[in-house]
Amino acid sequence: MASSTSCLLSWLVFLPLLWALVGLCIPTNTASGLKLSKLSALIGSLVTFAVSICVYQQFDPASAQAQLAENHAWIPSLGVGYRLGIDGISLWLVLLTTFLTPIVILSSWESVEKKVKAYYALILALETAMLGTFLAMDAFLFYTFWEAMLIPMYFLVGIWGGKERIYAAMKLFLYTMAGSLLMLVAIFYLAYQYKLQTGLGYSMYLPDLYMVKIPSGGYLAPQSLLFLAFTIAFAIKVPLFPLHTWLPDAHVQAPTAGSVILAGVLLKMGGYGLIRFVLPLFPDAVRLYQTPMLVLGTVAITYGALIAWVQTDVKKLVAYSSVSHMGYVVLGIFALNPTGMTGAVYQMLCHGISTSGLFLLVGMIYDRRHTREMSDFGGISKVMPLFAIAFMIILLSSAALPGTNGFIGEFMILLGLWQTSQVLAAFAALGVILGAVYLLFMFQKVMLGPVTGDENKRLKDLSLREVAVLVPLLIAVFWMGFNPGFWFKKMQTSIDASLVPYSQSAVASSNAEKVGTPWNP
Amino acid sequence: MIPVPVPVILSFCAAIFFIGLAGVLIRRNILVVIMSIELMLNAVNLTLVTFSAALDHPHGQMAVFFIIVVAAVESAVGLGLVIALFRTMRTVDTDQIQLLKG
Amino acid sequence: MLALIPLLPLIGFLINGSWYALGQARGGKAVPATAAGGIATATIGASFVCALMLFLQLLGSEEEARTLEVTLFHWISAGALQIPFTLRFDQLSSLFCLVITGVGSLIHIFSIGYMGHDESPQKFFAYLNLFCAFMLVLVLGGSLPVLFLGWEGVGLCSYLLISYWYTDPDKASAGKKAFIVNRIGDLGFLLGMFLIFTTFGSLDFTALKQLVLTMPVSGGIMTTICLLLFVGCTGKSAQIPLFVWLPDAMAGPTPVSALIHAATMVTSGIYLVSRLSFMFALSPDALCVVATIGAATALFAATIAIAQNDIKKVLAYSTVSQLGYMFLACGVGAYASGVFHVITHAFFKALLFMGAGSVIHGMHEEQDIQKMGGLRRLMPQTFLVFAVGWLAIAGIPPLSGFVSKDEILWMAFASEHGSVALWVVGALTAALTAFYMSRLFILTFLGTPRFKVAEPQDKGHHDHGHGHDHGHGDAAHHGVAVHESPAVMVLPLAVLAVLSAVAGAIGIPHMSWLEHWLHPVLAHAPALRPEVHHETEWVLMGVSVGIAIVGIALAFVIYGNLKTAERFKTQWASLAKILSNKWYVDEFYDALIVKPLNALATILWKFFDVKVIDRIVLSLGDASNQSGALARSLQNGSTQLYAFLMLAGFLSIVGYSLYGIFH
Amino acid sequence: MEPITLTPPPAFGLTAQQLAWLTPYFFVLGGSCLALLLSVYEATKPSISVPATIILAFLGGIATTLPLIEQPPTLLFGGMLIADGFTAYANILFLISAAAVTFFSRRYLLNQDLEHTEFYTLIALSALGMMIMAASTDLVMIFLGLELMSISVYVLVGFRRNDRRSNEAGIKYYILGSAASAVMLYGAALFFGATGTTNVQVGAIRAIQMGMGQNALLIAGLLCILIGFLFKIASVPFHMWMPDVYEGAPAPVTGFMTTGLKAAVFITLLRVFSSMVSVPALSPQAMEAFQNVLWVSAALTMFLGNVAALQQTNIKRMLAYSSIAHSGYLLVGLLAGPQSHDGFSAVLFYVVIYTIMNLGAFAVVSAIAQKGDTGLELNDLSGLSAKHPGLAFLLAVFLFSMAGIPPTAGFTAKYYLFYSAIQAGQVWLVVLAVLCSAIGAYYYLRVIVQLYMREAIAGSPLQNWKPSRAAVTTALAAVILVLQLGIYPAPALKMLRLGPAEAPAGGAPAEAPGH
Repeated sequence: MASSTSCLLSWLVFLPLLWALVGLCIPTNTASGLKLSKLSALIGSLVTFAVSICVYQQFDPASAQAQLAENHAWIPSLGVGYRLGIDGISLWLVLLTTFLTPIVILSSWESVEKKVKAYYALILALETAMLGTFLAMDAFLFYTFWEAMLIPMYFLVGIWGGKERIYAAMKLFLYTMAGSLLMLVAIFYLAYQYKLQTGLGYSMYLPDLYMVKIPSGGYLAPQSLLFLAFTIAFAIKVPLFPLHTWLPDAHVQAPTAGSVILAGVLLKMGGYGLIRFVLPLFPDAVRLYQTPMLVLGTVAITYGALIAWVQTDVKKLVAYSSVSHMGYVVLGIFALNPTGMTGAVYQMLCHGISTSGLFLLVGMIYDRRHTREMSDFGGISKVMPLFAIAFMIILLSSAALPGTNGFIGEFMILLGLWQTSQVLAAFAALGVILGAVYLLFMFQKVMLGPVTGDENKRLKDLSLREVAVLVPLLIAVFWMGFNPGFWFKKMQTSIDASLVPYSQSAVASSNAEKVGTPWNP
Repeated sequence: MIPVPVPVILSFCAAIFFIGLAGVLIRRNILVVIMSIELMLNAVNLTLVTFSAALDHPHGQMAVFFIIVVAAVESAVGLGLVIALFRTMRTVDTDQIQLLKG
Repeated sequence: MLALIPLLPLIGFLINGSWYALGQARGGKAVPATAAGGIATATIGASFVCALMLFLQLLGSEEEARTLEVTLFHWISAGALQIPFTLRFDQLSSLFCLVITGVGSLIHIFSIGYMGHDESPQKFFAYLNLFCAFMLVLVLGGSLPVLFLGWEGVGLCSYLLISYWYTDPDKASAGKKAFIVNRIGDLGFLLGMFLIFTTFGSLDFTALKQLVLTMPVSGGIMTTICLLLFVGCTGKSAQIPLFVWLPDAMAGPTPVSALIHAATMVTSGIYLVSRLSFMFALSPDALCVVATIGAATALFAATIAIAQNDIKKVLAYSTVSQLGYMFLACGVGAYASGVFHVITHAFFKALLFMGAGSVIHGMHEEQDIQKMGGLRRLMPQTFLVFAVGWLAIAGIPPLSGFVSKDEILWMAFASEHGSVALWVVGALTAALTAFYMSRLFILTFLGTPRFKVAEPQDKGHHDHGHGHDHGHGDAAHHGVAVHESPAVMVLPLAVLAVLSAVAGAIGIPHMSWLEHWLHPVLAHAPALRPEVHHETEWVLMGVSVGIAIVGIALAFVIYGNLKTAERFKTQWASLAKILSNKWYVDEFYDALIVKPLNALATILWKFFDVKVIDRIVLSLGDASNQSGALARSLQNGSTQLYAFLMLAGFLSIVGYSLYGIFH
Repeated sequence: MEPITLTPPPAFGLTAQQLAWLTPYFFVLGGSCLALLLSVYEATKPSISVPATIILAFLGGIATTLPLIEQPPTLLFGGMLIADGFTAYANILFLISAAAVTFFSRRYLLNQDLEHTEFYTLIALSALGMMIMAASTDLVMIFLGLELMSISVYVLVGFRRNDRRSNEAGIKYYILGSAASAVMLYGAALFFGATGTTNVQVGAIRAIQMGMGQNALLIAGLLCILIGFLFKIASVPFHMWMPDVYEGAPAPVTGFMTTGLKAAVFITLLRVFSSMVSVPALSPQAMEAFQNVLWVSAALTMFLGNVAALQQTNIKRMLAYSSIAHSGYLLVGLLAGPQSHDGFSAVLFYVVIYTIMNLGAFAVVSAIAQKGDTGLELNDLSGLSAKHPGLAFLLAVFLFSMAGIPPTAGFTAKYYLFYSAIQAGQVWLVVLAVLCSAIGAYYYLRVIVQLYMREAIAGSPLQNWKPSRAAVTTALAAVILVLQLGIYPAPALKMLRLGPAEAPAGGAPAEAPGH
């Protein structure tokens, strides 16, 4: 690995945390102090965004290697290193994270009233954990960030959440943790195999682990078991049917900011993990389990969409829509071709934008009405026309209308999947219809029809702050919809690299190798 | 005098040990339970002495001295605890002592 | 300049849209429709001028050079998938462009009058402009994805405009229905696109044409491609089985119905089939399906139209029926005839719709033809132009409708893909068309008013009577102050009336300029069936005129006297009921698809998701808790129980180990 | 091969080096004696002098142990004690634990009207017992150390002598503990009978030489010894005493038990166990049987400890079950140790971390405990973060650490432990262990829910009170260590690394002549 002397990535990762710690020192017993602490958090997140832009500028799209890499010994006796690096896939997820955080902070400006200081500190700490997860090039470091992320998320849901917040927070924590612990066991196994096979000692460095060869063949061969351990952990995060039931609870109960981060970034870690770990580590098992995974993804799409359709709680609807949309990501990844994979990564970004937008919008009316039941609303378009415009655009993005970002992702995923399995692609494409169904039903119930109730009649349209929160997202919707090349060009090399084990020649050579030198346990 | 064979003595020791153990299990009076524990320890002592004699090695006998001392200390402490218990609970019946559970 | 064609309406959309948004941000004061409409009309008008100039340029150039192309930017580029945002202006798209911008401009003008009293005309005109922009992208797109962008975009605008008066839940639902049904079709489109890409590796029309001609592809694949795309067409162009949205779409303002649901958007299916005629031509099976569906839809919709009483509903079913004609044409390989009918239909149907709009406007939002009658005197100008449209669609020579329809009927009969059966269905439809259009015309304009005509001094009333969701009640109480529409509305009608009358000239059989013009871009016209003689054409033409006249005459017989009509209705009561309920197709779909799916979703959610999946997850927790409770119950506080368990552990460990070691 | 005997050092003629090794023992012994003397003068009006003396003695012990870490291993008292790096680390750990408990318990005792100077003396004596036990290679010495430690703790557990629960806990612990000691002692007697020595290492070597791999006497003896240990670490089914005793004992004593006591037993077990397995004293069948016993025991212990803890509402009792669960994890490490590359380093590291985080947690619990150890029901903790954010934060960190969430030391320790178990091929046991720790996370989080996510309940015993500064200081120090070891554990891991050559069995085989 080309180890650079720059520590830009470290700055990027730890800046929010440091900022959070500094922010905790601001006395907040006065109104101005309170405001200062909010402002400080906002500035902190904006500075982080600026740093991530610097990272973007220094990124070289031509190289598939981890860039801006940092490599320091950390726990040498266990082969653990402090290793950061960025490639074309994590670059965009990092930018998504740094992009969404200021928006999230701004969105909670007025809706969060208790323990303000701690709230913003937790959001910033969460940002650190998220960035760390995307940038870690070491399995231990990755896992550390991955699990550590749960702590701020747990508090965000548990303290600032809705009525059932404690149940939701617990479920979120335990569900995710249970899945990831199995992954931990698998990581151990891999690191140990590395040592056995190379005789070099332990290593948690990802490229080292990629070289480990694990016996495959059969649905319960070692490689398949490891695959399952990893995949279940990531599938829970995605969340892939049938491991999704934590999501509606967590989404509904979380405060707006929590839902946005959850949907916008956390779910992406599942997809990211699949690309970063599962694909390069277990090529044989991936091929073996390709069809089951594709089927699950397809089921997730239709299942999530159908259930979203009959929801009465807006937030729950959006939550189930996430299940549906993230099903596409799994399909794109397991289509195992560049088109699908590009689509999957793009879909992650798009979903990050559109679902965040939906949650923000739901949060905005929740702030006004303190209800999320669709039946409590009606004809909101009339009283909140600007809100209606924003809602419509985000909704279209979510429904994957051409010209918005969502279309590009779904189009490429389905096209990629079509090349792998036409039947499944046809089923998956049902999501295109169902997506429109549940979104339009929701839009009609909430926004259209006669204005019901006095409370609805008195609603105020978006404030300037709220417009400022939404406008970046709306711009992103169209920018990503019309100029996906801007995004593709930086991720292409990395995506191609991640699919190397699945190219035809690789299949042939790995078979040949297996025949030549059987792996001895 | 025909020496008693070692296995016989050992079996005897084991018997005493398990009688002590049984006492711990069965008796409801704490004082008797403490006596049963003493019995177990004495069975051990006897075992050690037997082995010591059989192997012609002084270590076992040396250990017995330690054990006697410790057993005495243990009994003393045990009796102290029983007195404290009796003061508050007015009973030494183990069946009555079930506040802590679950 | 080519880019300007869709860009200009887009600019209009942006201006009106931001005007609206900023206006709302500042409290949303009403603005005059003339200002907003003026901007919108100016942009679409300019777009028309651009299209016209380019068309003239095309006319002036060599036949090989009649394609203009501009790539605006690179849209999607990922590996093998390269989709530049290309606009291509050729013979086919030029015609559509002219129709869209031309008829569009007229409808914009009409809307200034029609929407004069709307709360936020900027919004309406912004949507209208946006629609035009998307529609132009649809017909100008140089590749399938770009076309699809327009395709979905017009669907969106259709949704927005149908549910424009969204405070009425029915209208909001109608929009939703349109969007969702269209989406079903789009699914087919999407899959067809995928299959094309995986088969040919390109989605660009020009490249595809080359590839299709050079690459041998199995007929099965080609048929699949064509049928998938045709599914998309059935959605967008309201064919069986996806036609159900179009009649509901009449919930939108009438100019919208004229523009989107008659003249332009609904014909995009025909555009698509014509554009890809080189593919359809290779798949006789697909063509057969297209023709059958087209013919069936034409007849089916016409039967429903007979029994409708809502003036717009009649026109809507008539549109569905006419679209069926166009597909019939395409299905028998006569793409040029299809396109020809698109054009003439755009004129006379827009005319009819706007005429109906004028009537509705004059009648203060009354749409039921049973409550009309005798408008001939009250709205003389509208009556006149409507009559032209009526005769055109009924197929009376020499009006345009006759020319294009007759062409289709002939091809349905004579083409190698055609048959007598198709011709019979087509002819039957023609008769029905003439019948129900005459019925509509008679009930609306002739006879005596079947409503209370308000006193002239009641005139002040109409100023506030144009609100969209009121007016019905007013009419009943005060009577209706029927008035002729203002010039801004009548003028476009007059233009369209002229066009409806003369447009047939471009496609006169055997010397059709249109066919010649379109020849390079469409698949070759089909050969005639060997048994068909050329003289038959004249015979058939006579038959079709006769049919039209019979239809009209029958309508006059029945509806000229309302008592006859009543008697007729009671005689055929059950049929009338079925027809007026549209063959219960909506109910059928609702019972067969929507309800079960909804029930399934509810079961999936309330039972499967909550009681099964989540239950399993939670039961893991419960199991832990139960084990904990068990462990806890063991911990009963008895010292001697503890000791006993220890003994048990002791014995089992020692026993197991010694046994394990020594046996 | 000539029979191996240990070369005894000159009787009572201790070399300077041996004296140096004994200094910490003298410090603790001297400190406790001095404290006893002082308490005679202060029987009516206790002052700070007794705890100060004891703490100074502990600190002196630590200070004199530190330079010994790098010293070569030495045998003491005819090989009955072994002084090596392992001993030094163990002693430091015990002394730190004892010192910390002493430090934060004074305020607790004052609050509870329990200020009796014997408390400190007993802590010191118990610590002395641990130090002896951890250094022993001889079963008799182990027994002595164990009894010294246990008897002191019996008294400490029943220290609230006017409280029925405390009394009950004391007597239960006493009866069961004594019985277990007797079993262990019986095992020692059998071991002696089989090998002719009570020294573990010598016995192991004799076992090899005489080919006693299948000797029933030896195996039965070892099993009895093992069971004695399993009782002390509260492994299923010998765990029943622990929840009751932990609940009944005064909070700092519980803290002391779960840290010092448990660490001492584990370290001793490690020494005994590794000396038996580092040389193949037993036949493969016997080894397998032992492993199976440990496997099942570890699995049951992890599972039962965690699930039973789910049901608890008293934080002390909950931590007791948690302690059982952690014993299960440690057994996994113990089982894996012999086959793992890192040997028992992971177990040792885990013990250290476990001690630190529990010290911190019990410091907080002692600070929270109201008169009669009330206020420790979960509901009483509701909304603690609002009134005492610092205290709540400290407790939360310890709980996260016990649950094994990064970036706390609890995660690192668990990571290392399970990692080494994987190396030993115990994949399924590790899978079980991680699933159990997922279950376990629930009850730790439940406490955090009370601390942060619920409003304070009116009428809770925790109304107006201030946490003691000593406890907070202790907890703060522990938090710093927990985070430091969680984020940068490399130095500690390096320090506590036991290479195959430094197995905790000590250098005995190497010391023995003939090798």
